[in-house]
Amino acid sequence: MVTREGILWLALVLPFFGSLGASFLPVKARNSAAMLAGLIALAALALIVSLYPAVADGAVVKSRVEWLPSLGLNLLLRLDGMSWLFALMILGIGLLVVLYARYYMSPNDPVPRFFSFLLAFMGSMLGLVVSGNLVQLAFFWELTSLFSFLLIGYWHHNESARSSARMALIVTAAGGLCLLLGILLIGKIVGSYDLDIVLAAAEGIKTSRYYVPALILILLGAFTKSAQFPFHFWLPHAMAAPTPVSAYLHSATMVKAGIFVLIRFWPVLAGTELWYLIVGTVGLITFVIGAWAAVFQQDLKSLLAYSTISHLGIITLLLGLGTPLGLVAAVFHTVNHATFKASLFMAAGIIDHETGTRDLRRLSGLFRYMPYTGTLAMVAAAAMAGVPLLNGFLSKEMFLAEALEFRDGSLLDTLLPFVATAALALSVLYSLRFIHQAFFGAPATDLPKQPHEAPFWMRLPIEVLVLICLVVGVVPAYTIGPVLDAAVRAVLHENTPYYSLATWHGFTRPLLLSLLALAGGTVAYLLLRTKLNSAGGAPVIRYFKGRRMFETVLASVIGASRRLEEMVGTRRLQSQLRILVAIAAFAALLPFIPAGYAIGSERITPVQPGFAAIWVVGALCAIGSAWQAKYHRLAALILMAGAGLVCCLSFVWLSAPDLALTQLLVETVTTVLLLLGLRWMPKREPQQWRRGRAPRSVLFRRGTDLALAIAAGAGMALLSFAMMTFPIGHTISRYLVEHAYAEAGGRNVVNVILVDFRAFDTFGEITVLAIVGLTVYALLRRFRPARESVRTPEQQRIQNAFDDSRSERDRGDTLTDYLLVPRVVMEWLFPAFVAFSLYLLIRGHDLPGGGFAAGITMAIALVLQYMAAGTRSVEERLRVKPLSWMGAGLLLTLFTGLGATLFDSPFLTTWFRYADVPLIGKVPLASALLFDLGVFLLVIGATALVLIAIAHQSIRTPLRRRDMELISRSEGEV
Amino acid sequence: MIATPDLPLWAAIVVAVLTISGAIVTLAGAIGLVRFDTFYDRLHPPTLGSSGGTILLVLASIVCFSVLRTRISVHEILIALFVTLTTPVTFILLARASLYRDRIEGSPDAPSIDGED
Amino acid sequence: MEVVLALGIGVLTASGVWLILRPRTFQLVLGLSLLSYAVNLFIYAMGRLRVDAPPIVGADGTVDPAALTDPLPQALVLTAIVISFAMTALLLVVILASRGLTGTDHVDGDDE
Amino acid sequence: MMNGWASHLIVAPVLLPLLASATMLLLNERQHRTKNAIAMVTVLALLAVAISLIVETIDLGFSGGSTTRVYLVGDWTAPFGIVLVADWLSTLMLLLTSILGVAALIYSHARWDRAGPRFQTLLLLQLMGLNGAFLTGDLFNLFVFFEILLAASYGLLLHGSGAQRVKAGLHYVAINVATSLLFLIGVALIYGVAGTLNMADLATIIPGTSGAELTLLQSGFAVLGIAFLIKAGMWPVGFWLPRTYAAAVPPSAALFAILSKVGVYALLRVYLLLFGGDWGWTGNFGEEWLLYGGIATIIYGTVGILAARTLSRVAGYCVIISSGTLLGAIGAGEGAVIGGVLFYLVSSTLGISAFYLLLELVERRGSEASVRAVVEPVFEDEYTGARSLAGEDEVGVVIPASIAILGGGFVFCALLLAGLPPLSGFIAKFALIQGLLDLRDGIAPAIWVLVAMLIVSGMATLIATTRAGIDLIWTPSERQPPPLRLAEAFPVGLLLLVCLGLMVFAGPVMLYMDRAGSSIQDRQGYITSVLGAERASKEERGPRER
Amino acid sequence: MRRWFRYPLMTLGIFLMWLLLTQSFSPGQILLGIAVALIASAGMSTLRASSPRVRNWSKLAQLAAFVAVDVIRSNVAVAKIALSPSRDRHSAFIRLQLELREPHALTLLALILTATPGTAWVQYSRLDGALLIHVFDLVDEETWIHLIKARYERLLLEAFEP
Amino acid sequence: MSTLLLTWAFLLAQGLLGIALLCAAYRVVAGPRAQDRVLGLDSLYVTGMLMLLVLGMQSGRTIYFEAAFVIALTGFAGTVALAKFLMRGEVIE
Ligand code: NA
Ligand code: NA
Repeated sequence: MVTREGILWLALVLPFFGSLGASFLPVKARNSAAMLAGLIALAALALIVSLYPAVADGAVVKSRVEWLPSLGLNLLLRLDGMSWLFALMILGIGLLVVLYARYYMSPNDPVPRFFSFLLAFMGSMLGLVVSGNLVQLAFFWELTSLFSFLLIGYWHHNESARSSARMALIVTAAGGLCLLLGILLIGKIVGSYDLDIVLAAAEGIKTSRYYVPALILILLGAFTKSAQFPFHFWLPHAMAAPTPVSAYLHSATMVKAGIFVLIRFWPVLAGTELWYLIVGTVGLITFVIGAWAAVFQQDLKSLLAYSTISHLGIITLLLGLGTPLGLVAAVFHTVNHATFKASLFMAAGIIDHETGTRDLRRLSGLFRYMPYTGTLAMVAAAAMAGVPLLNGFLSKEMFLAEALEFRDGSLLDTLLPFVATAALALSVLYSLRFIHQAFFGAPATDLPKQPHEAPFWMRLPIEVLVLICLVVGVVPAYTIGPVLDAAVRAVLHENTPYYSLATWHGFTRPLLLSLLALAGGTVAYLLLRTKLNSAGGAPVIRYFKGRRMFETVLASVIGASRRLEEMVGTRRLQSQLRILVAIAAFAALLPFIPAGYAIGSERITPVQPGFAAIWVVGALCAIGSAWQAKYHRLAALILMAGAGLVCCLSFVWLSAPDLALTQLLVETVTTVLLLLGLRWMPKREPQQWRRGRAPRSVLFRRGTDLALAIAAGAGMALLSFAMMTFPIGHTISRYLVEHAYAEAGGRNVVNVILVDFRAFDTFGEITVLAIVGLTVYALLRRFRPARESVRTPEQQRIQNAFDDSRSERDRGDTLTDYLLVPRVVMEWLFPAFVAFSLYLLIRGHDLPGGGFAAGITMAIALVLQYMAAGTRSVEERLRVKPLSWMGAGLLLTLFTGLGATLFDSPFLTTWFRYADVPLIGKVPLASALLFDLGVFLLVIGATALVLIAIAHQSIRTPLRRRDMELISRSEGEV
Repeated sequence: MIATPDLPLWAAIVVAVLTISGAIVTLAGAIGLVRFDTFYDRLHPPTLGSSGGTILLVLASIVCFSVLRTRISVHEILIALFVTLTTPVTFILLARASLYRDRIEGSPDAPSIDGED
Repeated sequence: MEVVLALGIGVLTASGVWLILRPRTFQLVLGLSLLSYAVNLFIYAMGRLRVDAPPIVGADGTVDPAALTDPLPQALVLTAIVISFAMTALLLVVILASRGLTGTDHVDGDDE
Repeated sequence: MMNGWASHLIVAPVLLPLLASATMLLLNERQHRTKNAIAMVTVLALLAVAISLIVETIDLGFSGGSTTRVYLVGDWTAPFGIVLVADWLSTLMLLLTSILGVAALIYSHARWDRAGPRFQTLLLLQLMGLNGAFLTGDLFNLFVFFEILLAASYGLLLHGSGAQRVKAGLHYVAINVATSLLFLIGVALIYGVAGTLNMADLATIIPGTSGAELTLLQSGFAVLGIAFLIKAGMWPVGFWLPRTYAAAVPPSAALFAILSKVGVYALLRVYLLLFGGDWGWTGNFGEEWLLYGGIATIIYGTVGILAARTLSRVAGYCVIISSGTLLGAIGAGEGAVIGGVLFYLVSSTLGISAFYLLLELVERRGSEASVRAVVEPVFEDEYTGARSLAGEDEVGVVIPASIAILGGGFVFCALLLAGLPPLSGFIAKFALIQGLLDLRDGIAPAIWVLVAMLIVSGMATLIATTRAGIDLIWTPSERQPPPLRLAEAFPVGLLLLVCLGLMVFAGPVMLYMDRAGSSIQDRQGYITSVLGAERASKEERGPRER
Repeated sequence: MRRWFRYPLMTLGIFLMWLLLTQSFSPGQILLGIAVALIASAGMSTLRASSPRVRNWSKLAQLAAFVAVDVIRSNVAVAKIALSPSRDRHSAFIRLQLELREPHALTLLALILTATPGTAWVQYSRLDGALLIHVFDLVDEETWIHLIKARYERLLLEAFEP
Repeated sequence: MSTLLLTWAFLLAQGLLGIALLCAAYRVVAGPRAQDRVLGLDSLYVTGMLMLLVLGMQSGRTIYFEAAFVIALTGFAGTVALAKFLMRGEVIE
């Protein structure tokens, strides 16, 4: 036993499965794709139709699946009379469109994709109308935007299809986001997104302070989708889509989604002054503009598109009136419009298909070639024009009756009947023009194709729709009556007004206006028909070029963004660093603004003369370095080394021997490193300003930078000074000091922290070193020196030239002589370095030192050899394999740390014992030493890798001849 | 504040004299470094610090710690040894480099390459 | 001593900041190096300044935490020294590569 | 405390990649296959570890116990040693990281790992840094892991070399080195006042601070916060981000998607742990700055994305928008939003990652190829052992419908990033906005602006992606579409599939996010778990003098 | 195995250095010192450094004594000049021809000349043994040349070369 | 007495060495040529090392020795590199 809920679910998911299935069909599988789509649509239609009894009596089919309960978002399917009516249109017309498309689309088109999109779109529309949760509604809403985008852009090889699709997507998706926001506001007001709960809270919503924003946001959503002024412009351009798509999207589905939302929210949003004002006015303007523009179109589909806009305006206007009867009329006209507009689009498609053109000026006398199609189009157009005995007439009558109703005497109210009649006359005019221009008159001679009657299966959908127009128009009460009633009741419930669905109500004022419109339209056509053919566009309206405006707006938004981006952003590193420093300084300052700057009570240590002296030196060096860095790089480097030395001395002074040791070693390596780099830097000449001095902008920039630098310096000084004047309160160091020897077996607490308490930091730190080594290695593999740096340095060229010029000398003798003494000394020193580095390694746990200092020391020893003996010479003798050393070091630390896990202790738990060795006595054995050994290996590897990788650039030979030539040419220049 | 070690007076006098004279020698070198006019002249005074100054201070340190810890403390010798080994290397390389640079620029301070001036 | 150290930190920071705001790559490297000196001293200073109290436990293992300077900032500085050394090396190589590929030593890879 | 190997699972996300990379360092460049295998096994193992950790979290969490699992590295108790903490949030981030890792690694096999040496090693080390940063409970250790992940990201960014990359790399390195200095200053100030680095310990000590010391502490946190914000790419300190990410090779960029989130993560963690909650003095410290900064960042991202001329820049500004959204929401929220924030974080990270992988495939059709090109070797010894890119292009499975697949993937990415259905971006944005609107009774003007910017930025994303996507995918091209390899399509599909999963299982996922959100605000629970963690060995350690 | 014992002098030196560094003569440190010294000298042998062959240690001792005296003397002399206000002093380069060729001996000579205040080793050419030194306070060039050749070079020649 | 003597002696020595450092720093800052600066730097290193020796005596601790030793052993590496750079335009060939 299948439940109603189950049927509803099945109907909803079927199109999506069909879509998925179609997307996997082969490109040429035209028939199977169409068959699949048709069957899916038919099945879903049958399922929905089968649910009619459930909704006919005003009941609601609801099914709920928990999805995101914490946010009130559940999948809630809700089928009432209104949704059923829309579902019927969606699936019914969908089925007909599938049938039509099977014959319309060219055999060369990859139609499975087309049908896949179409089914997905159908499913999304269906999901939208059966949503019982507002967020879910917004979800499906955006899906319809998406799939309509794909459908409109289906012929994407065509530029206009692409841009139209994009325009439609942007407009409708933006509207969708507004709708979502509006819905969220509704949710905030009501506390739920459940449609039933929301509908029950009408009063609360209208009196809420969020009513206005919610209303405006929701209307934005509806208006964009339903192509209401001023968002109507996307619709005519969407005609770039294949005609079946137009027939579907612009009759029964896409554009009706906005109408559906207006109807859905009608009970809770309508009835206020604001609603009437906005919705009514917008509807009226759309109605008139659409009709006016439709008259002047030369393209069949454009004419239909503008007429769609116009009719959507009628429906919106009716809803805007806020009366129950207006709603009834709106719903009725929605259905009627769907039927006649779908059939007209299909007819237009047949004309296009058969003649190869849609230009009304070229078309003529087609009736003799395609009488069936002509007849069908005539009936449909008559329905559109509101000719009696057709469905369009009925809803138009209702509309006019509502328009004549007195409401508040406002301008809108007073003008409405006249404007409506005039606009309806226009719709008569364009309907007439459509038929007369295309089917009557002399047979056209210059058509691209010889027209024939369309095949039966292509005409069939139109026949069905036209039949509906006719039947509804003749016997409305027996056909559309109950369905309309169920739909309207689902919205209005007990407020449902009395209305009569009859063809004849007697000679009423609406009928009079109706006839006036018919007559006026006909007369106007007779008078203007030739002039219309030469019209270049709709007068007045033509200047409102929606698309161009859209594109202009978009382009200017983008242009403005580009200018703005340059204004609020920067790509310059200096500016970025300036901002960074300023912001950081400001952030650090912020807490002091309310609190003020205060220092603590701790007694200040008296100054020692030596310390003061070294800091005078330090300051001199630092400032000198800053001063010299641009033009005297070497000087700046030397000065920086001086500042570094002062830091080291300070560390010694301030009871941090480990720091001093490490910093000294690092200092040395850094100096060598930067010197290695200097070789590849360009020569700098002091900048010559035109008038002998820097321009004002430069001076200003320097002034700002100077101020920033001083501010940052002062800030750091003040912060550190304040901190040093506070007594130490709670600190974990106390524990570390107390437990360093007792539990970790080391007397040098700093080293114990590094290899035990916080060994994980050290572990990470050496990983950084390894990564940097790797990165440097990788980057330098692809090193490409600058042109002027490729050749050997000037000094070497001169010295080589000197050697070459003396017969007794060989090239390189100058160098050999130069390095004679250093080379010997460095050979002598090498074992001393080795011993000292082992010393640092072994004693680190108890006294200053450790794996890092030891590793750097070894690396310095290595680099000294490179300096004294040259790269090739060293590498002939030593096996320098930094990558392997690094890997081994990392693995050693890792396995040392992992060793603990064997004893069920966490990673890096250290192990420490004294072992009694005969003769020697107690020997300390600590896993920390092993860990430090790993660090040692890694540091040698990484440091050596970096230094050597740079050094290697000097001895590499360029790969290509071009580079070789470049070098020899520049050698020759000297 | 640093707690100055407590030495017997004789040792204190020896240490004080050695320390101060070491410092004076070093300072003399530094003053020379500032005072003299050409690079080659300035090359010499710093060696006061690396020879005399270092030796005197190392001796002071040896005396100081040997007395303080009542056992011979001579590891400071290593400092003197390595300073003597390493600083000349810099001077030698630097002097030659300076010679090269002066010759390229035709400075009158530098002698010609082969001595046939 | 505190004042001297604070002033020293300040001068190093100011020089470093001035340099990192300059347009040439070498200035940038030097600036960051000077800044890292300043930051290292700053971290040290956060453990308060102590003269002649190295964090080394006596040979007999007796401990008086109050008599020793705070060892933790020193350990942090050691880690920071290593990392900033690594980063200086990396930055230098990037600068060399940039110099080679763009032909200039301007930090933006283009001269004005 | 320690019970068997399972207890070491927490540290595995850090150790596994290191083990693999150290081993790979010992292999030479000809052993490409072995290295591929090691890397692949490692990322899969990481994924497995992350999954088992998150399953454990869920098990513990829904059985009512504390999910905060603490690992005492080196077996030192909490404030004294370094702790790793696995809880709702960190396990989530681990999983996210490992998913990105798998995707990036597979993708790189198609060609990118051969654009320069040692790509996989760097990738694994990047994962190690990320995992460590997510796990650690120690402020300075966080710095160390930040450095690891940064160092690796430098390597990954510069992978393949080339002027564009090196120029961007120069800025990236310089700014991050400066940022690291700020990090150090902040941590140092905090330590100077609080005397501890353990985050849980800090949370217990900070409330007792007052007076001038408090001001110093706040100053430290402000500087630290700026460091995090720079990493997160907040305006006006995030200008480096789009250009940097655009310059990286796709698998690197895909991994970078989570880098900016590390800053957000750190902010969330530190901020909520130390400043969240209801105690007077810090209640609003910096909150509004975060909100305004977030809004400014979204605006900048929106402007940038509209201005962007290339897809990679579009993606870069997506990152900016995503960061701004997160920062703004954190700044606006009092905790109720955090669930949504986390959902958005996960969803946008996956989306951006997929987008970066995809855009290269898409742009390969277009003209922008030069940007991503790899520098040719200059020196003779360039390719000792390494393999060149040339001539290997035709290997791999050629999928005929490549354009359709690209198009589909592209559409999904665009929708994901714009916050439109059907993927998780919609839910994420919905959850965020709903959280923001529900915060207080009224809606403050700044919140209105934030919400409006969320919508506008989504729109701008849509405009930018459709413009580029239509140009690149729909516009007919003379050139034959290059073959799409399985190794390239699969990771994109994987990431999008995860997003789809987030959408379909939004309920349980959001439940997880909410629990994660409330857990990071449960300061007391965190403090109790971390400071109460017991050592493995009860016995006294140390030198036994026998 | 050879490479561990190739430089006995150096090994001994390193061993002494180790003991000085550790300031301990415990059996453990002595063993460790031996091990380190062997490792260090093995490291040196990988450099394939040439080993100096000293023929006559007494000459070296004599040289050391001379140098010690000269260092003290020249320290005083240079310090005086540095501190005295007068600028009455003549510095100059001196060229001389060395017969010494042994690299280690040359290095020793260079170190002695440079470490002693007042003289500096500037340029040396292996090809012809021409040496350029700079003298701080040159009174008589011949005296200097004689001093270097007779006091230092002769002793070094006797110590190193057969 | 001896403590007082030593205190003043060490402070005096510190002061003298401090002036020496300033002199060396003057050379580093003022140049005029690069070789002068290198010379000044070398002098800074040596004088700084001597300062550490004084500091060591002043404190009676031997742990300052290592720092001084490191300067003695490795301090020249930087200046050697600088000197070689001046001569050859390249540190490692
Ligand atoms: Na020759
Ligand atoms: Na000399």
